[in-house]
Amino acid sequence: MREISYAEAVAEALSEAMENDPRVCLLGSYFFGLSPRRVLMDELKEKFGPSRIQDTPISEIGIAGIGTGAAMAGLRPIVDIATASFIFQAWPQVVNEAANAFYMSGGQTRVPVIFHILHGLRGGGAAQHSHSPQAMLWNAPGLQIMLPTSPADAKGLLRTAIHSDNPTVFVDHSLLFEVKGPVPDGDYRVPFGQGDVKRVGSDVTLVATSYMVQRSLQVAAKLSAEGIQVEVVDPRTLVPLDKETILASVAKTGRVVVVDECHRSCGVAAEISAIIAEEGFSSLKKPIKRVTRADVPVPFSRVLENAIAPTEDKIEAAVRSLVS
Amino acid sequence: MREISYAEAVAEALSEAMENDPRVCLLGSYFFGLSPRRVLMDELKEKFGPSRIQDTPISEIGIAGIGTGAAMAGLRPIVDIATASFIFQAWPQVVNEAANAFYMSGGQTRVPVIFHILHGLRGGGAAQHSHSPQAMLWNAPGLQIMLPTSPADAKGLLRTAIHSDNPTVFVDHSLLFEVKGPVPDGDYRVPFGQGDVKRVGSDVTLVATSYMVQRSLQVAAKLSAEGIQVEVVDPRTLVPLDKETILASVAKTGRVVVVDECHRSCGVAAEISAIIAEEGFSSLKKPIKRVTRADVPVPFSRVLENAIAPTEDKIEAAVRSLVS
Amino acid sequence: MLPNLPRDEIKDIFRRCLLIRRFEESLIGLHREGGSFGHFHVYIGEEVTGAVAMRMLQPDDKAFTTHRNHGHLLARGADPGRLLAEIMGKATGYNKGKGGTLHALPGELGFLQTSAVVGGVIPLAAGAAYASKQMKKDFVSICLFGDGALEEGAAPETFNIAALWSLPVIFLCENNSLGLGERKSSDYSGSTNAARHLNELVTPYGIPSRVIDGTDAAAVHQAMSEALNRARAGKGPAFIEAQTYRWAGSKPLWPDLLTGITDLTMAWDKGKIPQEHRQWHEKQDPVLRISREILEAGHLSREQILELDSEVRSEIGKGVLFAKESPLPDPQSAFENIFA
Amino acid sequence: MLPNLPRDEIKDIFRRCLLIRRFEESLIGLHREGGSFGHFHVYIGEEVTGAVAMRMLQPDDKAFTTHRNHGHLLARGADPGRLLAEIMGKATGYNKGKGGTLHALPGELGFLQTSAVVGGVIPLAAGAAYASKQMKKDFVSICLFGDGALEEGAAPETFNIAALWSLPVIFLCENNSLGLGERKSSDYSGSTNAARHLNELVTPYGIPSRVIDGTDAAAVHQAMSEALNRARAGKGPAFIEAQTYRWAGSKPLWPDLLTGITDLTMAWDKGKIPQEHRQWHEKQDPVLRISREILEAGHLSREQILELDSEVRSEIGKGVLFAKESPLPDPQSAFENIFA
Ligand SMILES: Cc1ncc(C[n+]2csc(CCOP(=O)(O)OP(=O)(O)O)c2C)c(N)n1
Ligand SMILES: Cc1ncc(C[n+]2csc(CCOP(=O)(O)OP(=O)(O)O)c2C)c(N)n1
Ligand SMILES: [Mg+2]
Ligand SMILES: [Mg+2]
Repeated sequence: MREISYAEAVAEALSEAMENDPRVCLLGSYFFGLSPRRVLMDELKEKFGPSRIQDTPISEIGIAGIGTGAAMAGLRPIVDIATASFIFQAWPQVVNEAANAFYMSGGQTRVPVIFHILHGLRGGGAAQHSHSPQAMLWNAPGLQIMLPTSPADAKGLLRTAIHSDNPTVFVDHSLLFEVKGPVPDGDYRVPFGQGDVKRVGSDVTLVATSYMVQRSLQVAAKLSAEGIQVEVVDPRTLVPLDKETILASVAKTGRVVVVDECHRSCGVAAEISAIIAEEGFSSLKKPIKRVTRADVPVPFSRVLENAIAPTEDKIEAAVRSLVS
Repeated sequence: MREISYAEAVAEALSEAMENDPRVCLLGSYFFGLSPRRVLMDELKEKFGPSRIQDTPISEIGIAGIGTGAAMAGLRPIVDIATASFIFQAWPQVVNEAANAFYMSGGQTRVPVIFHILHGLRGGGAAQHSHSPQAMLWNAPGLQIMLPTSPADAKGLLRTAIHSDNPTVFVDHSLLFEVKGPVPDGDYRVPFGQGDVKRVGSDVTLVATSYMVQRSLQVAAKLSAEGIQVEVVDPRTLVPLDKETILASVAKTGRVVVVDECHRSCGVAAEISAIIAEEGFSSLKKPIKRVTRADVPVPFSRVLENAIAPTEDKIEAAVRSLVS
Repeated sequence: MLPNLPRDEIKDIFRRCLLIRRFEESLIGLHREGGSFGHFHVYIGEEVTGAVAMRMLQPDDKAFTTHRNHGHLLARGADPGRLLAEIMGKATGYNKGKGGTLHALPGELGFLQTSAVVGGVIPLAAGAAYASKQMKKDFVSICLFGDGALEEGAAPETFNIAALWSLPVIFLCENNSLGLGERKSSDYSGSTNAARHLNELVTPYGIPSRVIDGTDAAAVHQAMSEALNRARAGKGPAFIEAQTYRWAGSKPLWPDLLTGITDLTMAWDKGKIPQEHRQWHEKQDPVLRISREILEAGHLSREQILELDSEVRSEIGKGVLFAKESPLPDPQSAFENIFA
Repeated sequence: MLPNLPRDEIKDIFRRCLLIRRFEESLIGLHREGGSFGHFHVYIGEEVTGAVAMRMLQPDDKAFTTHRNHGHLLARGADPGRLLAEIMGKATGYNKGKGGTLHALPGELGFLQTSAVVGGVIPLAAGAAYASKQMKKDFVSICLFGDGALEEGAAPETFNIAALWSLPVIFLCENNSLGLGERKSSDYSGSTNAARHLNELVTPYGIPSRVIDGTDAAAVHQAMSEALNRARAGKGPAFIEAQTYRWAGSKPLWPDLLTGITDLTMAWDKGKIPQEHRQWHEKQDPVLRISREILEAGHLSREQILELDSEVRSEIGKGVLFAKESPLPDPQSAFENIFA
């Protein structure tokens, strides 16, 4: 199979979708942030022109609402919010209009819109540019949430999202752009609600999302050399969530660490932990550990950012604490 | 001690604070929503006039920001958002300006502002007027969160909030307004971060917040007749959280149900459950149960609203499932 | 004034006005009887705006409305029974009881969202217009909202974009704050805007605007014609401010039939107008106004007016019966329709 | 033109301009050398606006600024060393390394928030003005923001309220989009506004406005005087749009010293001006412009200008040294200052 980067896989999915369906279009074009990969967006713009890839004013609530309303009327827009922190500006449209429309209309209004956000600690983003709002979004029913971690997942999940009639948040992370991996040819899709065991192991389960999957794989590789076999479970989508894959892994290992980049309280790790504490309790041999961003606004200086981040060191320590 | 209603206790706290400190003022005046208790606000307006109780345009982000900026400059404003769902309009100011200011300034800018919101299922509020955003707010470090459940707590916590130099969200519930109880005289305060055991019991711990404390007390009274002794723990503030009181109760009972009105995923109950699964694991005899609002946008019709709500029936069933 | 339209069309407009008025009156009555259907808002006092404007839309035009939607839905042809059933939370309602008054949505009539968030529909409506443009369709999008929505930042953000992208959207702002001062106490809110003329808020963006008397059918027709022509010709958005007086029965809590069940004979028999609310009955009530105009123009006689009214009343009566007899939804249906 | 001020004050303005320019040049240099301090924005091209405006404030006036804050902070007296230390994430920085370039805040100088959220400071600044009014104080509040912030809904919401409540706030919008078209590709954004004249966005609210050349010291001084007088007299808000050309070195990624280290002799020796960026050096660069004006007015000689410059450079040099030698914060300090 071809090996390409995550960023290329995303760009391919966008390009193919726009070729195949004139209703697919982009509102906002900082998909690859200010990373070197933004040349991929320049290429797409070259190819599709401004009528399909529309630059916008700095008006997140306006643009998110326009994308949502356009979806209601039959378009299939992808709204690029870029830095995840600014989806807060669009919050009323995302969580109170897009998320509710299908339900509160009694199943009449479909909202095939995608909101794309770049979340997480990116080094120097400081307090106002580093949010991971996926936990808050998960608390707003009616939104699908995808967080791919490999090139193949990114392309396959994005395809599923584009064909879905529901609003989807594409929770992306710029530190994944350069991750390389095999990507199948053809119109494959990765279904929502199907987790993926990214590494098999028997001693401890690491449930991780987004960029934390990469960190967890590093830790697993390191500990494997010492004979600690870590299983890395990547849910890939939060809504819908594949509880079965998570619980099956916990049933096998009896030990679990949940790793996630949201702030700790009411973060993604809290939900996964609570599910296990309720539905997987009988297989647990040890307390459920969480490794998350601390409940601290993100400081600017790298040494400080590191101190509050879910780093490999902290993941490793958590795993060790369960097997010692 | 005097017995007064929750709404009266809140009104007293506001009135006394405005009398004692000219810097205390209100932006927005739907504190008691459209409930009959809104006459209390009319009385306050009579007493203090429009210079202290300022009506506002329908501009939540503007008003929340003005309250925040005023606090930075030395005022002690109470911003009344009224229906909690509309704090989403103010989200960028609340979670990205007010919450971060003290930290990101390295401890320079203090933000003694209070945001008041009326959360929860109120019967017929439907999808867009029924939010309980306290979980999302808990995921935004830098905000204090208080959720009183009795007249004495309401007055005492509000006093603490007014004297605090930190931004505080007063998570209020209109179904509490008529709750009556004793309220001490004088300038007592209820400290933040000190939970309260609202009923002592030995068999099962119910950790509940806001209006769910009232429901839990009903269930506890009922089950007590059958010999099931339920302990009801009310954290009273989420930030800071009194983990000790929760964990001590769990250590005693070994069985716990967390009850909360947020949507389930990444809700307040998820966090409390995750804390217990990590720090109270060794005392657990049974899985940790959650009774929450389901992950469904709130439907209008009462029969439907009831189906997704954390009702007394569901709380009772959860408790029973742990003792059978 | 009446628009220059054939008698049948005038009659149709009038019929829609009556339908709305009688619907709202019945609703208030039902609530009095003890119906529990949450906080609701009525369209009394604004009937002419909705009745004239909505019937000018083509079937595939898209519409977005707010908490004060009953009149818009009925004017575009919503079934009073199904609407009432929705307001009463019944399974037969347009939204299967999931929306209620705040979100009632007859999707088959081209309504895409009824949002109770002030300002919520403004970007959405521009979005539907964007879809029309992108998909090279002919439909236009109409956004119905109150004066209060202009206090929300979502409004100007959208005006800017709609203007930049020349979107085929009509912003129909129903300013029902006439006769009110600034918002008082815990009263129902009136416009709290530093702008003396609300329409000037769109002027800097180059969006053309009209300020009209929302009880003047000819003015509504004229302003809508211009806006629709403009939108269909690809010339971009337009803004209409339709001014109406705030009906005395709009209370912060529940609407109250302070002006009584409308007595159409007041249109020709001034002696019937009581001293209380005289202004309303003589000048502000759009239903009485259009009745007088129709009489004067000779389109309908007094008897014909009363006959039409009794037809409408019996239609509403049937709707009330339908709604009352409709079943509540199955509680399990609460878990359906979360995702498509 | 120069404002009609004593020589000392003109010299002081000039000094602040130079301080800002040399600071930003050094910063770009440090970044080139491999300093890792996150994405930053420089104030090159806008020095005159900040230098003139900020020194007109009283000590207890409150100020709010954005991602493009360095010039504002330095103009009001920030210590270059501590500012640079903050940008480098050092413990000695104004925010103890917690803010960085995006949030650098010398609180002791009356800055209350440096927000990197576009539009974020607009309500905050109005809030400080509200506090002044409520507490019957004399201080005014100044809100510094870019043209892009006018695309955010928080701006008009605030304009409305500031006007309604007559708040003593000055909205100083630095429009640095001159010479740019609409936002291009993944380029750094320029104003994307349907309003031809940005100041007209505040007109409907009754807020007076001035559009000025932000490189014209006299114009800045005049507009600020008016606005300050108005605010202090309790007459409410004012809006100033200070227009400047976008400096060529403003890149989407990192600023790039495309126009070179500023050579002040170009102010009097046209021959030194290279062909590339000729427009900049001849017309747009506010530092060269004010140098020429000062020379012409006879306030300083060429030599005095160069001497002042070298004083400034050595001050910046000391700051650089201070910042470089400062320690990184203790990692544990990340857990301090969450709450007061
Ligand atoms: C964002 C938001 N803030 C506040 C409210 C509460 N609210 C409901 S209706 C209303 C007044 C709306 O006035 P207007 O838009 O003029 O509509 P009208 O009711 O006058 O037709 C308010 C403030 C809301 N629904 N949404
Ligand atoms: C709410 C929000 N949306 C988007 C961004 C990303 N962003 C950072 S600076 C900028 C451009 C700001 O332009 P302007 O306000 O004119 O300031 P300038 O940089 O030109 O001085 C953008 C879009 C942001 N910081 N905040
Ligand atoms: Mg109105
Ligand atoms: Mg700019």
